[in-house]
Amino acid sequence: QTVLTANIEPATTWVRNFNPFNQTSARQSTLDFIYEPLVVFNRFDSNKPVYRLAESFKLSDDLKSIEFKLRSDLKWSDGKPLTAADVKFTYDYLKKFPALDFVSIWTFVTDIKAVDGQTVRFTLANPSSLAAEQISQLPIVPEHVWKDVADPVTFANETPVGSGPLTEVPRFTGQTYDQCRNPHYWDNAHLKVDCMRFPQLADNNQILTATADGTLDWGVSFIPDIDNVYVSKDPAHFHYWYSPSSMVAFLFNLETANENNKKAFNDLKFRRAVSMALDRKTMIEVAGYGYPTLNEDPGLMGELYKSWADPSVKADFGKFATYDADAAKALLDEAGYKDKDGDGFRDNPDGSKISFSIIVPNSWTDWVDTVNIAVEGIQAVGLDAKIETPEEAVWTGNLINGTFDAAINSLPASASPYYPYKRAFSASDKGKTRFTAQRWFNPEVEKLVTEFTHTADLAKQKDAMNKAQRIVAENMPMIPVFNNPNWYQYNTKRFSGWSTKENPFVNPSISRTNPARLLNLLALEPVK
Amino acid sequence: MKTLLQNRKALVGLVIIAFIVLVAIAAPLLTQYDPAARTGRPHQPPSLDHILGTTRIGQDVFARLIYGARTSLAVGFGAGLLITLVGTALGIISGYRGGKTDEIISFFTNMVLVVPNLPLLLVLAAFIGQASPLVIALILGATSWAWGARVTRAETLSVKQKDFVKSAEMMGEPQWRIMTFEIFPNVISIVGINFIGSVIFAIITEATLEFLGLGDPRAISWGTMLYNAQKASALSVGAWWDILTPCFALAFLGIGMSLLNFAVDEIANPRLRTGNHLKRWSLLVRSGEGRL
Amino acid sequence: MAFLLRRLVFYMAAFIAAATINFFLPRLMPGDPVQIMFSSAGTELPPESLQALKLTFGFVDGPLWQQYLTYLGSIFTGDLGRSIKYFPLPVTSVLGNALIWTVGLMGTATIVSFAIGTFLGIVAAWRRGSTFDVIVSVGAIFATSVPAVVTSLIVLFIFGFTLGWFPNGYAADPSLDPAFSLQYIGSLAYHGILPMVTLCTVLIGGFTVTMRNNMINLLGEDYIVMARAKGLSDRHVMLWYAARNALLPTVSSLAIAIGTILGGSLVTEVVYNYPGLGNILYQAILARDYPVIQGQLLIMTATMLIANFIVDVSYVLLDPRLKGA
Amino acid sequence: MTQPLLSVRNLTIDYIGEEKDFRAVNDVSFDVAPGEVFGLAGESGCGKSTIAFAISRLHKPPALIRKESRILLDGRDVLGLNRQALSAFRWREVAMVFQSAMNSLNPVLRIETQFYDMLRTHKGMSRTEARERTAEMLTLVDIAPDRMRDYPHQFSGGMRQRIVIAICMALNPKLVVMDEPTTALDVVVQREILQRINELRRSFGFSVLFITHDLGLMVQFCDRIGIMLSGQLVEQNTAEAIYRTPKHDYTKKLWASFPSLRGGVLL
Amino acid sequence: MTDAILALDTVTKTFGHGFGAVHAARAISFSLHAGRALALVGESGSGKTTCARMAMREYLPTSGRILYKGRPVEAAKSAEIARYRRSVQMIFQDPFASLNPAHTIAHHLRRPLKLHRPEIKGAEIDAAIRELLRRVRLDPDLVAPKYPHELSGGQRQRINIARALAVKPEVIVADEPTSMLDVSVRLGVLNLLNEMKQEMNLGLLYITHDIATARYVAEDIAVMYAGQIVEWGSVAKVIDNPLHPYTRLLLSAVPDPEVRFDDPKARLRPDEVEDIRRRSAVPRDDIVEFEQDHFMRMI
Ligand SMILES: Nc1ncnc2c1ncn2[C@@H]1O[C@H](COP(=O)(O)OP(=O)(O)OP(=O)(O)O)[C@@H](O)[C@H]1O
Ligand SMILES: Nc1ncnc2c1ncn2[C@@H]1O[C@H](COP(=O)(O)OP(=O)(O)OP(=O)(O)O)[C@@H](O)[C@H]1O
Ligand SMILES: [Mg+2]
Ligand SMILES: [Mg+2]
Ligand code: NI
Repeated sequence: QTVLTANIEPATTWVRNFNPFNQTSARQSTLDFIYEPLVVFNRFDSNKPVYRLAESFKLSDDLKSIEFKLRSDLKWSDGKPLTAADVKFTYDYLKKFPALDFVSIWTFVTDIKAVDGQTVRFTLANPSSLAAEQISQLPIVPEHVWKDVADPVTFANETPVGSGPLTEVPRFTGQTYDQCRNPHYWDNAHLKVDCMRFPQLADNNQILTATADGTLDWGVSFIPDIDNVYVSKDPAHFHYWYSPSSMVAFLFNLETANENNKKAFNDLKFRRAVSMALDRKTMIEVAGYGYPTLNEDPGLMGELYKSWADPSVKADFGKFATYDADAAKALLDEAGYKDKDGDGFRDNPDGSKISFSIIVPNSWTDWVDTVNIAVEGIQAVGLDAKIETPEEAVWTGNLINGTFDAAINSLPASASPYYPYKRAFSASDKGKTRFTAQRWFNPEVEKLVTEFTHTADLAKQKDAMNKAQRIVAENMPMIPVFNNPNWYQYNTKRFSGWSTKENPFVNPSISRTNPARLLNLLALEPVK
Repeated sequence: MKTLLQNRKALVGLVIIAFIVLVAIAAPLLTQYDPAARTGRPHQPPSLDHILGTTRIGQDVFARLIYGARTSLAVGFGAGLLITLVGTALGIISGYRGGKTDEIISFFTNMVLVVPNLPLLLVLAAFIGQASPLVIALILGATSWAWGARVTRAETLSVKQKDFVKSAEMMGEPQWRIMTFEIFPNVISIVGINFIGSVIFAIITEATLEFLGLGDPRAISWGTMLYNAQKASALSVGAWWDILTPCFALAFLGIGMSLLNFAVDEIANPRLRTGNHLKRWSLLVRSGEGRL
Repeated sequence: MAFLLRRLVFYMAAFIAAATINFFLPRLMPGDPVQIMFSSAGTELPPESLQALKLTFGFVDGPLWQQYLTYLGSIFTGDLGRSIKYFPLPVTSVLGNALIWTVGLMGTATIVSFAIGTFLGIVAAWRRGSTFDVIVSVGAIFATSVPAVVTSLIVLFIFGFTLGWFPNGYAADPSLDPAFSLQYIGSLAYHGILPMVTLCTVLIGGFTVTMRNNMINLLGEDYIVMARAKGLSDRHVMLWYAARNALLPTVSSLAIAIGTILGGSLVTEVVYNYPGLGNILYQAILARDYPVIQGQLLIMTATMLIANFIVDVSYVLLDPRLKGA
Repeated sequence: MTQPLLSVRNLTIDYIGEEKDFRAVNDVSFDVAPGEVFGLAGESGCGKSTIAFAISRLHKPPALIRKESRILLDGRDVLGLNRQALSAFRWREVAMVFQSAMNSLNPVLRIETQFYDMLRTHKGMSRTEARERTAEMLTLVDIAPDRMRDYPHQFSGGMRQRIVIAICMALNPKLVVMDEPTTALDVVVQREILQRINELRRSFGFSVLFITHDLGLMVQFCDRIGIMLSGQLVEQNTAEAIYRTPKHDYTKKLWASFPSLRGGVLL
Repeated sequence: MTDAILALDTVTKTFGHGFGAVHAARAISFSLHAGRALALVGESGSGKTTCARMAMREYLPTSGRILYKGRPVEAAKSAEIARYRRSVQMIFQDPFASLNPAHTIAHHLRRPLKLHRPEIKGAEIDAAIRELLRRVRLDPDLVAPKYPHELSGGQRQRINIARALAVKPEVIVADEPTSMLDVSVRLGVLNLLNEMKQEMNLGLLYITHDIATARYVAEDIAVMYAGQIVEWGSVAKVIDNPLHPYTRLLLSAVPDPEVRFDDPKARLRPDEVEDIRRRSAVPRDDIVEFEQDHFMRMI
């Protein structure tokens, strides 16, 4: 029996909860490993679909409906067949219990039909080229089990019946649990790992110990000074690869209640100057241990979506997203931001005072450090910036409600820049999520973003994206600084076949936001 | 004061505290570094440039240590004063007035005593959010007076029985005068012990709250030093200077305060004293000068 | 009896008061628990399902008094709701699991340090002024003055990291199943040693000092002199006359010490990642897990109250002077 | 005079201080004959209790009995006894009633137990034997034996004092030291107790070293009296002589400070 | 005899109620006259202090009246209470506990002057303090700046007396003022009290369990037992010719160097003692006047 040990989430104790719809406290190994997606899109390979439960899908030409065809030999882990009826059941179920619908799929689809035993057809609310991706995010659950669950929101699904590779849980304690091979898994031929073991690791110290002594094969943790603390312990086998992930950016609340600050924030030159005052490299080196990836793209593409980036945008506006304190000062001088009252800080051209705090959650130390470095830079160009460290919940609330001046924020990584653009610049989301915190909306951008989904033609999509990123870069609503790393450590002592920097065939992060982790697992083989 | 200086424990304790206070006051003279600024490479071991090394983001540990002493001392003494003030006032009032007043105050005192303090503080600090050292001092003052109130009350009860209080009452002295001029001077040693104990408690608790991440991470104090060091896994990455420095500082200050505490205890209760005379005694016995 | 009855009434009142504070505190907390719950889970939920979830979790703003009454009712039925962080575990089982560890760790540490501390205090007081006394007194000063955080970090640094003798986490080897086997119990002990040593170091000084002071105060009593004059052996006088009587006030200080012990064990558990109540509370606070926080404070208060009551009872049992009262 | 039971020679006791020593007893010598009641009188702080403690070797640091001191009981050198001998010597040879006998019973032990531990130590008695002896002794001091299972706080001050006396008598000691045994009691009770001691003394024949500052009482009770003044024994004589013909000025002054029941001051 | 300054009129004090009630004082009546001392004697717990405290208005009687110059003080208004407070002063038993260790002697004397003698101002206060100290035979220069612990017991008791005198009282209640003092200084304090009584025409309530000193300072005596006054009258008559068995018992137990214990005459019989105690404790309200100025409660 081959057992692969992985660290998937920090926890003080494991709670046996495999409810795939529960996004807060279900074990993170539930999706993908127990409930296999219909299709996995490989972001590291041009977002190509890798067919899992579905053997194909077909988007109608008008992009208004999509049909998935399931594999014919699918079985649930208890041996019962998995059919289109289960898919339909699942979606109907989500409609009945909206709290389970963690991607709001029912605002996206309007109807589902089981065409035959193997085929389901979704009717979409609006034409969308991204239908397959959207729909594949949700797990499919067995009707014969779930139809009897009285309250699926509080249901812990302790002995899951699933469709994925690892559905059996032979051992579960507060400190460790194993998830083992599904005897009825359709793709068992490719699966070389019999079990995955998840030890409970509560904090950095424990994770470090488990990582450094080689207990872990696959890790998702932040490890300080990794070359020293980890790799050097066994350079032949211990590796890591930090590819870019979610984007971290500073932003100003363009609708802040502070009138003086608001004047400055709404001035593009001011935003550009602040952006140029940010020493991004130091942030990465010092606050981020060198792990993050520099992001100097005012169009927000960065390394993560580099295939979508329009080089001309970077050429035109890139300098505004690059550290250059002198240029920042010059720009501020030029725009009339001078110290009028002699307090050592620049004021608005009309003489009113500018003074703002950048909010950052108090327990996110690397961000706190990042903001500290930002504040140093901003103060160095003569602006009165401070750091404020509220509780995480308060920070989130402030971002949502717009009760702040400036902040550091992040946009999660996705398959294409469509998602961050959609989330950050949809006027309808204002006051609902923290991604619209800057409160910068542009009808043109929104139109282009919608256009993006209305075509399946890559060239057209690119075109829309090019236009959108130019507008964003020009206006600089967000000031990107870096992309967080995809945390990924791997140990080649017991397993080979990992996705690596040299052979980046798939996003290897084991975190649950990455369905492609399934592909990495299937690629692994025990070392003889 | 004289008795205090004659007591060796007190002397050592005072010297320690005076040393820390001096260092805190003279902080700007002792280091050229800004405790908040990055002044070096991250996690540099101690060297001539940075005598206690640097933190995770390159701040000078020594600068943080000596500036942090200010916070620790201020919170310790501020909260200690507050705790003592509230505790003493309530203790004397409830002990002296007796009756309904006593019942009500005692009820609250006992209530506060049976609610576990640190967990409560933790929750309070979390609810207040980003508790600055000042806020920590305030909530400490608000929640930790009960022990002092209880012992002061007990002591007041016994002082109250003394004839000089009776005599003042018969003399027609107003109550507030009896409490402040007749009773207070006679419970002063309890108040002293309470004060020093509260200071120790406040210093430790502030550090603990901050260590647990419930303080303001920007504050420069020993607690946040611990917190940041722990967050940066200083132990695991071998940056011992980052974490051991505030540890030892806290222990040092704690020992100083404790010594003082014990000394005051001994002064208040002469039976506890083990002075020089016992040494002289054993010397005499050993030299055959006498016996028991 | 009347005395105990009065105490009992007080404890009931105190409990209800604590429960009330407990109810109102989280409601004053800034930040939306559902929000933090999801942001800490690393997921960004669409606003629509967020609303639906809020409803399911019962985060609706009914009239406060109504919520309060329901809450009081639920306390007495022992239903403390479900944890958010460890959803869908009921709070009682989250705390129940942790309680075992805390009681194990804290209980043992308390007993051990009480026994050792008391013993040291007795002997130090008996041999007042001797080298032993000096060493014990100074040691006690050191032990009491160093914060639990510092002690645990230093102990962890030395024995966990530098020397690597002991594990720096867990309550037992995760690969073992809980069982009454020698191996499992051995593993428990092995993992418990560092937190235990830390806790003991933190606690022992206090017990020593209390006992020593009580003893010294007692040694001046006439009945001790009389016992010596009766020709009783030193040991008999020390244990049956001095120590036995000095233990009474020490026992009452134990009740108050429970608060300190809870605090100390909280820190220790956090530093050593021991899965006890303290750690759970800490995590719950970070995750804004209201139900757990509330349940936790309630349990801790109840523990304190029960401890106090036990002390009251034992006081009455131990001191014949109180029996008639 | 026959050979004295207790012979105190050049007793000098210091309390060692931080810098200076305090001489509490200064070169005191006196004898107590078998069966005799010897009284020590003097003002508070003159060193009476210090002498009493020295006889049973009960002092603790910082008290220091200077090397020239001798205490002989029945010819045996008390100051030379080793720990075991001392343990056996205490109570069996010299028993003691303390200044505040009210507090000299352990409040948390039953009366019975406080008899028993002593009887077991000295006589190796079993519980039942000890109980018998306890009953016997309690009867002797007019306390119902069935109260031996009570705790000290259940008795009045006078009764407690009598219990202590009963404990004293239990081993038939040769000498009973009584350090102001009745100061805290009122006259009637005081009289009852002393009377009882007097009777017991007659029947058992032990000697008594009696300490008080009530000279009148002392003359009533003692055979011989020593007057102490700040650590020194300034006069010793028969009770009669001390009363009728005091020699030392201090003794006279003491007498002068007692108002008489019959009006005016004595003398 | 002059009119009484202060009189207790069938005063009763009960502590607690129901089963555990303590009847500390039962139908107590006595009066204090200017220039005369009344000694209250009795064994410990007989209720002497309780009577004193009622006289001081520290306790309010359960029943009965306290008359000040013929008028009941229970219902008195606060101004009158203040006047009453001033005219009745107390000297405590324990000279060590009755002075606040935190204040100087001068302070102890200054407070009553400031509170009750507003006519004395500024520098006059110091003069008054010196005068008071001289009155009680203490050297003002030496004593005034000292703290209580620097004085001997006898000196302290003198300070107490001085303090009581400071407000120019009419009555002084002294609760065992010498029982904590060394024999050698006792008499000095008693003499002082005697002198003050005569010089300032004070009424003195002298509480003691030492009958001999009662005779020394008092003109009248009341013997208390179990909360009742069992016998009272002029000191000489009561002591020389005791009637009540309890008084006799008390007198016979007083140490008397003339009578040795071995003397069978002196012997108290325990059973008799018990019997007297038992009988004397029974509450009775029939009183006989045996001779002029000599009363006894029937038994
Ligand atoms: N432990 C001690 N340390 C120092 N001095 C002491 C100690 N015990 C007693 N003394 C001093 O020794 C002297 C004699 O004390 P002792 O108790 O023998 O007096 P006493 O004659 O028994 O007085 P009293 O009548 O008050 O009992 C006193 O002046 C006292 O202050
Ligand atoms: N505050 C009180 N509460 C309850 N009982 C009291 C109180 N004060 C006195 N007593 C009781 O009343 C009785 C009389 O007490 P009191 O103090 O008047 O006696 P005393 O004659 O002054 O005795 P002593 O000579 O010991 O001072 C005693 O039984 C005492 O226990
Ligand atoms: Mg004595
Ligand atoms: Mg009295
Ligand atoms: Ni009862």
